[in-house]
Amino acid sequence: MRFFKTGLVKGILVGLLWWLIGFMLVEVIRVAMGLPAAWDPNVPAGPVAGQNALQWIVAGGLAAYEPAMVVAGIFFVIGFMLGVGTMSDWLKWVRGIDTPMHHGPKEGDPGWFRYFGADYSHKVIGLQYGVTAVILLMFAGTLALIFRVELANPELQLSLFGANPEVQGTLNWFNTLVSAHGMIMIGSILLGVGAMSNYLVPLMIGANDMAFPRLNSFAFWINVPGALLLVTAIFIGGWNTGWTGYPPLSAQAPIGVQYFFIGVFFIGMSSILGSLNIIVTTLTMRARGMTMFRMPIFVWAAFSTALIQLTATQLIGLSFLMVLIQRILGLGFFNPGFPDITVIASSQLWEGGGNPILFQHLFWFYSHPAVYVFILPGLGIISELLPVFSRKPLFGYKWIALSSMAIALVGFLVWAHHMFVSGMNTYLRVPFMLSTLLVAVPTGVKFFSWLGTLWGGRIDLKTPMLFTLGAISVFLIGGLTGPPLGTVTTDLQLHDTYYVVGHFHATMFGGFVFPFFAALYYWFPKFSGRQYNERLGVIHFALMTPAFWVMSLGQMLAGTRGMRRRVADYDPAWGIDGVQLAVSIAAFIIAFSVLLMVINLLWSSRRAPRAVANPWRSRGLEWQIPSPVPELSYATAPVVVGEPYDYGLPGSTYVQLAPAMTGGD
Amino acid sequence: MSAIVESPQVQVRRNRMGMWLFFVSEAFLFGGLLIARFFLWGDTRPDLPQVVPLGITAVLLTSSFFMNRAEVAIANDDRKTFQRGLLITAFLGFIFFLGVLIFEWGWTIEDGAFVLGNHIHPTSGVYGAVLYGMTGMHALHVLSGIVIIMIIWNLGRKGKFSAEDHWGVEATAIYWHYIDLIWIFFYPALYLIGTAVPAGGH
Amino acid sequence: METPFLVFILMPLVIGGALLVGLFLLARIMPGTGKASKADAAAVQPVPSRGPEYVKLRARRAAAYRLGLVVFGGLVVLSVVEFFLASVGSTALMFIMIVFKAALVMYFFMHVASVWRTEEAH
Amino acid sequence: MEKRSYGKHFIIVAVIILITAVITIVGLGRVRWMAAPATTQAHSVDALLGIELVAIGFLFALVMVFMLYSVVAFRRRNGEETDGDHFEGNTKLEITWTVLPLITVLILAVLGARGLAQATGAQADEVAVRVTAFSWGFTFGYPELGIDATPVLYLPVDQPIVLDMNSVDTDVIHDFWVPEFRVKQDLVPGVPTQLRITPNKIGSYKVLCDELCGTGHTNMQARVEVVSSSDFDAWVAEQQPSTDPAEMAKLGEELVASQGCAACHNVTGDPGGIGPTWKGLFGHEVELADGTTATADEAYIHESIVDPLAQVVTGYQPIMPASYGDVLTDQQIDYIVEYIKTLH
Repeated sequence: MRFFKTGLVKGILVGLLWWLIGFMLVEVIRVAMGLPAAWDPNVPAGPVAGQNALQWIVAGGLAAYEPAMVVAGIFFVIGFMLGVGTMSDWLKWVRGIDTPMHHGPKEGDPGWFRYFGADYSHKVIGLQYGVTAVILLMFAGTLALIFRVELANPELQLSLFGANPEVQGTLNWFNTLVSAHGMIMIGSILLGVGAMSNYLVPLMIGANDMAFPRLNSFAFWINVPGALLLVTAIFIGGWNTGWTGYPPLSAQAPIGVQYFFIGVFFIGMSSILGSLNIIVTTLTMRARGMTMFRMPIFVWAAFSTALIQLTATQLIGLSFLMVLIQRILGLGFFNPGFPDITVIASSQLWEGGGNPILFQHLFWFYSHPAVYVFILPGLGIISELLPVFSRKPLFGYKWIALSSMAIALVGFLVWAHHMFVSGMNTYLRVPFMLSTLLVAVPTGVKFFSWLGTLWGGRIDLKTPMLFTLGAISVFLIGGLTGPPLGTVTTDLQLHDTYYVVGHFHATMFGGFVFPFFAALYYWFPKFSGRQYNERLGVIHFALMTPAFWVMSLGQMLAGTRGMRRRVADYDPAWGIDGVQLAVSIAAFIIAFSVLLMVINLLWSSRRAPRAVANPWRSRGLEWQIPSPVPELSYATAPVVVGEPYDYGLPGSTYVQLAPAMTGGD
Repeated sequence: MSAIVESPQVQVRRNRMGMWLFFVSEAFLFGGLLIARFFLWGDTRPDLPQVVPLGITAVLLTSSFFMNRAEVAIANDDRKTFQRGLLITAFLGFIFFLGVLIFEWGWTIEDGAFVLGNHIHPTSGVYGAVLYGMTGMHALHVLSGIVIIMIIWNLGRKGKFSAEDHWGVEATAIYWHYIDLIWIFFYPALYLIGTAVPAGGH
Repeated sequence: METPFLVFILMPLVIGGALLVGLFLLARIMPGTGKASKADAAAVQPVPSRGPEYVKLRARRAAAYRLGLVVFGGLVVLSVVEFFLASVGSTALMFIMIVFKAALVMYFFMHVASVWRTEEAH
Repeated sequence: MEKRSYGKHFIIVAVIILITAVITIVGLGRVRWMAAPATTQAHSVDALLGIELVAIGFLFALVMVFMLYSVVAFRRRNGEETDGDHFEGNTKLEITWTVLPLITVLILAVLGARGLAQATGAQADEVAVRVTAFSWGFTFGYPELGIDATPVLYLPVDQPIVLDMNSVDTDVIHDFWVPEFRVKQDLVPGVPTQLRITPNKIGSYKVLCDELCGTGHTNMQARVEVVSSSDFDAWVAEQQPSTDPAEMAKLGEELVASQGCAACHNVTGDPGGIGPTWKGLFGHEVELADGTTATADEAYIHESIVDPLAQVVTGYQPIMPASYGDVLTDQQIDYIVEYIKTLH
C-alpha cells in the first residue's frame, strides 16, 4: 500500500516514537534524580478496585504522569513535523546542502500522493487546508449532535462511554464534549480561513506561489498534530473548562486540558506563520499594474485577517502556556490562594497574589479579534461573489476594502466586553461598551454596500449565490443580536446564557460557514475542473438555511428565558422544552445537509461533467487561466489594466495575459 | 515542473519583511508577559540582589556587539573576523544562559542535591511566577539563538556566505539583536522599576 | 526540587545539547558535506588581498567596525546611567532610557530602515 | 445599455419595508422573552432591551426586504446574458450610512451607560449580605444579623441589598445569577465583587451559577426566598444555634442535601459510591489507605469533612474537595455529624 508511505503516515509513526522518547526522557530524569517514576507502586497510578481504565482516567488518574505527558505531547508535534518531511529542506540547508525550489509531484508518484505529504505548491496546500477543515468541521459537528441529544429533553439521559449517569461522570463528559466542540470548530474555521487565503490569494494577485512555500507547507502541517492532540485530549480525561479554559478551573481540570493547551498552541503557531506568509505575498507579489485598490476584495479581507492573526494569536498561546506551566511547575500566575499543588512545600516567600482576571484579559485580547479572523474572509467572499452573480460592479469598493481594515483595527480595542461581569475594574465597562458598539459602523457599511450591489443587477441564483444571500441573512441575525450583548445593561442579563450561543452561532454561520460553502461551490470548477451537481446544491441550501434560523433563534429564546451556557440540564418550568427539541432537530437537519454537500463534491470531483474554463463569466484573474489550474499558474506574467469589478461597462478589461513577458515584481 | 526563479534581491527583501513581521508577532508575546508583570506586580518588585542581573546584562550586550561585528565582517569580506565574532557571540550567549540558570535562579549543589539558594522560588506567589516566567521565556529564545549561531558558524566554516549573499547571517544577527532588545525591556521591568518588597518569612 | 529543576535546567540543557551534538554529527557524517568542497571553494568570489581595491576595502571595514564600537559604547553608557537612575524611582524616566536603548539597537544593529528600502545597497 | 429609472422600485420597497418593520416589531414585542422581573434593577434592563428590539426589528426588515426585493425584481430572466447597470458607488450615500449608524451607536452607548448606572448604582439604607461560592454551591451570611452561613438566601422585600461576593480562595470562578433579578456578577477567588439588588416581588427563585465551574456546574444552584419583612424577622429569630440532637440531625440532613454530599456518599449502605457510604458509619472501624485503621467518631468525621485527604478510606480516590472547611461553620459540621449518627 502506497498510502503507508505518505508523509501523513510517516509523520504519525515518527510522532508516536518521539512521544515515547519524550515520556521516557522525563521518567528517566525523575528516576535519576531519585524521584519515583510514574509506574512506581507508591504513586497512585493505576485504577482502584471497581474502576475500569476509562473511569480511572476520567477521575484524573493520569495526573501522576502529567509532566511526562506534557513533554511527550510537545515531542509528538516535533516528531510529526520531522516525519512528515516538511522540514527536510531546512535541515538540508542547515547541513549546507543546496535546496532548489521544486514544484510538482515527484517522478513516479501518483497524482494523489502529494496531497498526503509535504508539498510546496500553494494549490496543494490550499486543498489540504480545506479538506482538513471539512473533516474537523464534521467531527466537531458530530460532538454537537451528541450533546444536542442530551439537551433535547430536560433531565439527564445520556450515559456516555460507560460513565454512570447517576454520578458526575456524565456531566464531565458533557462538559468535555461542549469544550471540544467549541475548540475543534475554531480549529476547523482557522483551517478553512487558511484554505481560502492560501488557495486564492496567490491566484487572485497573479502570483505563482506564496512568498515562502516551505513555510507555507510547515504552517499547514503543524495543524495536523495540533488537531490530533486536541482530539486526544477528549479521550485522556477530557477537560471540563469550556473552550475558554479559564483558570483556576483549568488549573484544576483533568489532564486532557494540557493536550488541549498544546494543541491550541501549535494551531496558533500555524496561524502566525501562515498570516506572515499572506502579508508578504500580498505586499510584494502582486501582478504588474495591480495597485492596492485594484486588488480583488477578498485579498483585502485576507490581508486584514492576516494582520490580526499575526499579532493577536501570540496572546492565546501565552495565556495557555501560563496555565500549562502553572499546572506542572506551580508558577502561581492565576492562583490567589495558592492551593497545595506546590512542588516546593517549604517555600514561604511572597505567597499568593495571583489574579484569575489577568488570564481573561490576555485570552480575550486574542479571542475577540479571532472572531474577526473567522468572519472577515467570509465577508470578503460575500463581497467577491455578489458582483459576479449580480453582473454589476461592487458598490463602494474602497469603502468595503477599508471597512475590513477598520473592523480589524477596532477589533483590537473591544476585548473586555467579554468581561463585563467578570469582576474587572467596573469603570472599564463604559469605554469598552462604546468601542464594541463602534464595530457596528464598518459592518453596517458592508451590509448597505452589498444591498447597493444587488440593486438593479441581473441576479443569477446559482448555488454559490444562494449561499451568499443566505450568509447575508444569517449574518444579519448575528449582527443585530450583538448590540444587546454589547450594551452592559442588557449584558448583565444575557451574559453567558444561550442567547450568547445563538448570537455566536449566527455570526459564525453567516460570517464563515455559509460563505465557506459558497466558496467551495464557486471555486469547485477551478480546483477540480468539473461542475458540481446544481440540484443537490440547491437542496443543501434549502435544508440548511431555514434549519439554521430555527436553531439560532431558538437558542436565543431559550437563553433569555434562563438557559445557561454549557449546562446539561434545564428547568422545565421555563417552558423551553419545545424550543430545545426544535433546536436539536434543526441541528440534525444541518448536519444532514452538510453531509449532502460532502457527498455532492466528492462524487462530482470524479464523475461530474467537465466544467468550462470560466463557468461564471467572472472577471477574476484566476478564471482567465485553465481549470484545474496548471502546476505553474501564470506561465506568462499577467498585467492588470482595469478595475476588478467593472461588470456592465462595455469594453473594459481587468487583466491582460500578455504573451511572453519577462520580469515581474 | 518548472521552477519559479526570482532574483536573489527580491527574495531577500521578502525574507527581511517576513523576519520583521515575525518580530512584530513575537513582540506581542513578550508584551503580554510585560503586561502580566505590571498587572501582577504593579509598582513593586521583589528585593533581589542587583549585581548578577547587571553582570549578565553586560554579557548579553557585549555579545550583541560581537554579533554586529561578525555581520559587518561578512558584508565586507572579512571571513576571519566573521567566524571569530560568531564564536564569541555564541560563547557569551551561553554565559548569559548559564548566568540566568545558575546565578540568577540561584541553583546550587548542596550535599549532592540541587537546591535553590536563599532566593526567590518559582512557586513564590506572583513574584516567583513572573520572574521565572519572563526570564525563562527569554532564556528559551537565547538557547535557540545559540543553536542558530552555531549552525551559521558551521556553514561559514564550509565556505558559505559572501559579501553579496549572506542573508542567513543577517537573519541570525537581527534575531540575536532582537533577543537583546527584549532584554532591554525585561531587565528594568524585573530589577529596576518599582519599589523593592523585602522577602517574607523564610 | 523536582519538576522546576527538570524543566528549567535539565530539559533545556539536554535538548539544546542534543541538538548541538546532533548537528555536529550530521555535519560530519553526511556525505559530501564534511569539508568545503572544491566546487564550493571555486564558487566563492575572490577577495582582493592587495592593491588599491584592498586599501578601499580596509577603509570600509574599519569605518564599519568603528560604528559598531561607537554604538556599543553608547549602549554601555546608557545602561550604566539607567542602573543608577533606578534609585530615583521614576518609571517614566526608566521608560525613556529603555526607548533610547531600543532605538539604538533597532537602528544600528538591526538595520530597521532596510525593511522599506527597495534596492540592495552594499 | 440604457439607464433605468428606479423611482417606482424605491417606492414599492419603502412601503414593504414599513409594513414588514411594523409586523416584525410588534411580533418581537409580543414574544415572552424573559420571566417576570422581580427587582427594581430589572426595569432598566428590560427598558433598554425593549428599545433594542425595536431597532433590531426595523433594521432586520430594512435589509431583508431590500435584499429579497432585489432578488425578485432584478433576477436574471431565462436566456438573459446582459450585465446589470454600471454604477460603482455613491460617496454621499456611503457617508450617510456611516454617519447615521455612528449616531445611533452613540445614542445606544449613552442609554447603555445610564441603564448601567441605574442597575448597579449604590442605594440608601443597604443591607449587606455575604455570598460565598464553592464547588458546587453557595452559602449566604448576614454579618449585621449575626447569621454566619445559611444555604438559602432569604431576602426581605423592597429592601436594598448589597451582595458582597467572593469565591473560596482555592476554588474556581462562579457566578451569581437569578434570571428574574436580571443582574449577574462573577464570584472570583481573590477578587471581591459586589452586586446590588432590591427585590420587589415576594416569591421563591433560584440562584444559578452562570460561569462554567467544572463537573457540578449544571446543578450548582441555591434557593432564594423573597419574603415580607415580618416573615424575614421570624426567619432571623429561627437561626439561633440548636442543641437538641433530633433538631440538629434534621438541620444536618438539610445541609447534606444542599451541599451535594449525596452525590458521592449514599445513606443506603450501597458500596458502589464514589465516597464511603454513611449508613452505619458512626462508631465503626474504617480501614485507611495507608493500612491503619481508625474509629469513625465525632473527631474523625469532623476532620474528614474539613481535611478530607488526611485520612482516606482504602479503596476510594482522594478526590473530595477540600473547600468544605471554608464553606461550613463548625456548628454546621456538628449538625452533619449528628445526622450521620442517626444512620444506623
